[in-house]
Amino acid sequence: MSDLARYVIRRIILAIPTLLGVSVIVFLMIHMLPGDPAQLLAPPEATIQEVEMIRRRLGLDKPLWEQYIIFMGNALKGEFGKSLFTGHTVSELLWPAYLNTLTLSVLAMGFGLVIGVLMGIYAALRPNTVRDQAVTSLSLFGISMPVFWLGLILIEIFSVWLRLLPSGGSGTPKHLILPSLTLGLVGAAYVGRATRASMLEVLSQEYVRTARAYGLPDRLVIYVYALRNALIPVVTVAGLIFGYMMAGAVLTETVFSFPGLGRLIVNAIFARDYPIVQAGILVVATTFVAINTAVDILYAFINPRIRLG
Amino acid sequence: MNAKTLALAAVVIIVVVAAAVLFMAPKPTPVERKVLRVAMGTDIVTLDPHDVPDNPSIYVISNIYEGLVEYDDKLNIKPVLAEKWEISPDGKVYTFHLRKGVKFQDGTPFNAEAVKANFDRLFNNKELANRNRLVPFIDRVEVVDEYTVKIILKEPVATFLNLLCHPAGMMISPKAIKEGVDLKHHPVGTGPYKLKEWKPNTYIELEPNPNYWGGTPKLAGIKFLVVPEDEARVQMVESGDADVAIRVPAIDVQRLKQNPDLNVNVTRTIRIVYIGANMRSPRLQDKRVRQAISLAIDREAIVEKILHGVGRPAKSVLAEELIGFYDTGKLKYDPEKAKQLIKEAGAEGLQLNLWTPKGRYPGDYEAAQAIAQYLEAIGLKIKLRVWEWGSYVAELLKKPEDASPDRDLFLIGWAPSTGEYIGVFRPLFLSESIPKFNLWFYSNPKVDELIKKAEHAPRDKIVEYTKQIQEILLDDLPAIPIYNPGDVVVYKKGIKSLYYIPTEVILTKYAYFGSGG
Amino acid sequence: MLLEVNDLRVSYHTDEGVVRAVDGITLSLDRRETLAVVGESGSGKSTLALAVIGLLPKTARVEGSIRFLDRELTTLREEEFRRLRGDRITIVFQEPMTALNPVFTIGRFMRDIYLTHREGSEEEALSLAREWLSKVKVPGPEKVLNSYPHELSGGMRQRVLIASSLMLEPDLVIMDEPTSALDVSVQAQILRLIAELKSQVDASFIFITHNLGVAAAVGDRVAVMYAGKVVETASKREIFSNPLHPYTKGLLKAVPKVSGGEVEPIPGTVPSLVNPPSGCRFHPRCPLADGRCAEEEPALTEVEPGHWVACHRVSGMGSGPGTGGE
Amino acid sequence: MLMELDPSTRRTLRRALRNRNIRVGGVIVAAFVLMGLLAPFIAPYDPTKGNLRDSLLPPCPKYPFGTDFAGRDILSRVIWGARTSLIVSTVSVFIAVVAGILVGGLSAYVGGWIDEVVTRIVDVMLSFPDILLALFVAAIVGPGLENVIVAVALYNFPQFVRIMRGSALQVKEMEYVEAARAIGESNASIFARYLLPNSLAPIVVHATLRTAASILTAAGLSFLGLGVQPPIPEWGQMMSDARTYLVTAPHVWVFPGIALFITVLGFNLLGDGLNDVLNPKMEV
Repeated sequence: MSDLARYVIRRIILAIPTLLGVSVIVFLMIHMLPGDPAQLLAPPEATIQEVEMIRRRLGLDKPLWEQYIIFMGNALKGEFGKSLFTGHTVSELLWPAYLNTLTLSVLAMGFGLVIGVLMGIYAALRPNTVRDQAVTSLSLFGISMPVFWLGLILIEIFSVWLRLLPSGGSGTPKHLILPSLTLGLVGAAYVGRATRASMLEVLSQEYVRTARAYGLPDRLVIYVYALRNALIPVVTVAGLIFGYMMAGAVLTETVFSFPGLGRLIVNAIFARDYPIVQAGILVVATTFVAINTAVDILYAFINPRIRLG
Repeated sequence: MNAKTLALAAVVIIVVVAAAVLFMAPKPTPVERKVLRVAMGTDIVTLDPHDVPDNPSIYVISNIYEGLVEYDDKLNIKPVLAEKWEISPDGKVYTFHLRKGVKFQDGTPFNAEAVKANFDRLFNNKELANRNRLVPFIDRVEVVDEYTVKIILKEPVATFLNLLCHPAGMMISPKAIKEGVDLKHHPVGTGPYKLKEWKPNTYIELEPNPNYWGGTPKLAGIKFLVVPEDEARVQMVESGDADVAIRVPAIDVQRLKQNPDLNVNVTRTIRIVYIGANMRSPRLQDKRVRQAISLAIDREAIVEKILHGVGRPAKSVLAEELIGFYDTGKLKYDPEKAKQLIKEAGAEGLQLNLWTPKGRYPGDYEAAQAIAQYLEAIGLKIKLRVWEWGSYVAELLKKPEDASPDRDLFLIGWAPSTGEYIGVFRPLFLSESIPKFNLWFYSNPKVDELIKKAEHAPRDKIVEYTKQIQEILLDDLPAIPIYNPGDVVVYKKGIKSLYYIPTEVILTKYAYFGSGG
Repeated sequence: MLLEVNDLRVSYHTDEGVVRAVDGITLSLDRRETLAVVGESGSGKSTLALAVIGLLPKTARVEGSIRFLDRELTTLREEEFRRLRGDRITIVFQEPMTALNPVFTIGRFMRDIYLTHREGSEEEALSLAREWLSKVKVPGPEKVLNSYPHELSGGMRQRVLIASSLMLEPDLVIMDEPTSALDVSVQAQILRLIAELKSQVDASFIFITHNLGVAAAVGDRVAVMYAGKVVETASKREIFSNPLHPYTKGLLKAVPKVSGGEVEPIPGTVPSLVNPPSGCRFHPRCPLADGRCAEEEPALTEVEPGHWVACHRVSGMGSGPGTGGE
Repeated sequence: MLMELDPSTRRTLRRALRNRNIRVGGVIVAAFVLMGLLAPFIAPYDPTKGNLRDSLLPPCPKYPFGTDFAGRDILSRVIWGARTSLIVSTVSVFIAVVAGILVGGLSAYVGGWIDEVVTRIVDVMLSFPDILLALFVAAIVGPGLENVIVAVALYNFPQFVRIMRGSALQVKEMEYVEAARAIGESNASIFARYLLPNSLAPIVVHATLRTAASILTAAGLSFLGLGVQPPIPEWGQMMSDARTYLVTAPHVWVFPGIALFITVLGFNLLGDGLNDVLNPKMEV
């Protein structure tokens, strides 16, 4: 297991330069946004001197590298300053929204994984039959479906016609159903495709034939021997999708007016609320990198060959 | 079965029956003190009444803070912290007799010194967004005795009491001011409710102020829920997840009216949505072009089709409810005349930019697109641009020399939160207000003079001046009034004394659940 | 007879047409006998192996009969067939590098085989596995049980697979080119191992190879296949001393000799199985072919006791025309 | 025409024409392209001019898809929307492909620290989930057609760098490339004659699939208000506008959604099919 431990540590260290790069890009890009935040913040009758004062207070007068170091130093402590407009600390706004998006994504991912993997196996066991084509078409529909349109359709069905579920908002578990269903269906489509492809690939492998040749029962061959291998690429896809969900939730969150991170970022972009945009993007990108790292580590657990590599 | 068992059984039965009877017996039902849940569209910005830039903050603040005087739902002035007042014959000195026995929520007594401390805060603190509402008019504030205070104006202002109804006139605990409490997050007023919790972007919850001078508040609390999606707010009231929904889409009015459990209140506002015309744009120099634009727009159709009847076509730069309103009859729909004016001005095929925010005012973005169609119909070429509100404001507030050369026409709304005409004329049309809210860079000495006269005119002479001002403005048309949006509030039947003030403020502090609900 | 294959035909429908991978094969195998099946790739020998162990793709069409332990395998229910596989019939494939599941340890694999076919505990499974790993001369069986396939060399993996095939003492072991994917030095070791094991176990073997030399090393009898058909079958000695079919002779010339003589490859390529040549399928490559060979298909005839050949030019005589023998 | 092609190309073409995904996807994509190109001729009305008095009409003979809030014909806007999507997706993918080929190819070919730096930057760019990157760029450069193209191109770019770099690295080591270099063929010529053609198949497949994703992303940006500006007809924006009329006028969002869905489906089918035909072994 020391192989594994070494691998885990190396993989985590490898993520650090990427994260630094991400933080630099986030930091720099924010300074390319149009509109001067100091000017925006000042009351209409403020004089130039007063605007300058505000600029100083926000540290916008310091050289860029110094601002970056301050920014990173604070970010590592989990401090992202204050929202320019409401005066709340960014953490106060960020973490609840992050938690919401995380809850949404985890639910959607769980849903997507279960449905997707089952669909993928179902199709792969009888390739090129009607049921395979049905699953393949369904998943192609899923990945071609604009997620916001799907959301609108689900609202039309479940909120407008059936009056079963709220069309938006948050607070109760009921509010999570439609958004996570929307995201999850798209996720299921990707997972289903990946599972099918990978399962087909694995089922054609020698070792599956070997397992059959030794008379191992189908249950064991398919759900243990093949699936464990087939899940390796699925884990990558799932990791990517999870990252996509964290960020892509912005569309779903907009449709369902769900107070998640994506919406927080978009609203902050509209309002030119620098600290929130910075922190939000940084957090999403960090999560994305973290998920990818976690996926690689998970890999090592599923696939012993990786540990050496 | 022996006697002992029998006795035991009897006891058990009696106890059970008695308990059941006790449970089922009708209990006297006290008037229910519930929490009023209000679904609103955006989170509040601040709880500091002197610094508030937005209406949602005022919804909340008006439960916590009170002013000397206050508007009722018809824009009449009524006494609150001042019991009565006298105005000197020259109109410059206002003497207020304060209500006795009022305490701030931190226990500080409310008195004349407290009033002075609040005005001092406005005078001394230049960063406060709302100081301009009052400070330019006031010369000084004098404490006469513990419960009497004098406000001396620089010049008479006919609508000074209206100005005091603005949140800028609300009273903050002098102790909190002195101690430098973070008033943005920790309000200390005299109102019936006080802050319990503000969870950003989620809710603001208020609890009753047990020491309120007007008696114990009738609600167990007020919870303002932040629900940005229009449809979601409606749905929450329909499903019982909220009691009140603010800014309900007009398109839902017909449907909601059929719901027997709901009250649908279509209210009037004092907001006018204008198409601003940059007076310094080379393309808009000719007055006839601006007049043609005004004549090209079918305001009735916009109100009917885009506002779905919730609102009225604008008749002037002022809303009809405001003191000083005068209908010049100039805002008509006459596309033929418009075409003719364009021809006369030699402006056929003139390319103009039209800017609009989206979602800031009811129907803004939709109306801008409709207006673009109307203008193209009289032979202009329109390039539409939708802005995010933050950069829109930043761009519009730029000095004329820094302003984008593309600024021609832009949609902007204005509601004087003071609820009177000065709040329109002074910021929007006075030459001095360039480069602030005079977004059209309009400068007319005659208008400047008339505005100042109107400000200081005795109350019965006001319209004389405002009529002239409106005649000129509707001829020059730096800002082309389009519509006066209404507002829709939906609430559960049984809620009483929920007021809507035309300054676009929902007043919840008097509300209670009646027997019906 | 342990195994009797009678007029077996296996075909597939593909976009290009019907592929007749095995086209009428008849052979039989006694207990403790080893049959070496020789042929170039594409001759249908692997299809034959898969047909016997019942692992043909679902798209394959099977005609004829395969009798094993008095059961007809071609119509056997899949579940019953599965119970035979790994227990009574086992197979060792060509590619040891990919034949083992990369995510499970050797111990897990061998344990699963045991527990599938026998009532018993995990300990019993592992101890049997350990025992067999020693028998196939795997150094450190305990460590190997806990290893993943990628931690073992190709030769080691093939030993593991051989151990797995023999562990439950099957009646029939099919070896489908078990050495051709290995290094030459390892090949020899494995061949030696197989020869050794043959004497230790009570099983029959079908040994499939493209190399007549290898066939000679292990087989009691040899069957030569060409384009889906058996063209010659005889005892090992007979094949080498008296090869009759021109193809068999060609194969013999193609065997690299230890003495280092000239290796002569057979000219031409294996024909398409969709559109096989008319008459004798070997005639386009046959140095002796005449007009009849292109028209009439020769039947497999017993020219000597136990020596069968399908060639017009051999025509029932004791020795073929122009044969020099070896 | 077929006769003039070399046999392997002809075989690939024949396989492609037999592939059902390619046939269905191809028809959809062709219809979409034609709709975009011919919009001025087939749209019954001007998509940007409506009669306010006719606003929010449900589908009727005069307006088969109904009208929107400004009284504009939704059918005409859906047809013109194809043109907007066509421009945004093809231009942005084209930019990304060209830039990706140049940067990825050169990076692999030159190698050394330049390759190292390029790889790092691409890694970092790929650590932004794509919609976030597009959103971010759109927020910086502001909304508008050109800016959406830039945003979408930028998020596609690193992917093509990676593909091109990968296949260029493979080809670079091949004998015939070494041979070409040995006989003094110029770098540019090696690049054009060997590296490019060998990387073409995965790039074509990926470009088709990215076109589908780009159409979706561009529509998503417009849905958020960061995309194409009105009154230019755009499907995502039409749906965003329709949210107010979710209950009362579903036709406003249903039709652009169908158009968007079918178009994306078409590109995905085509991409899948091309993948089957051109890279039989590539995992997607």
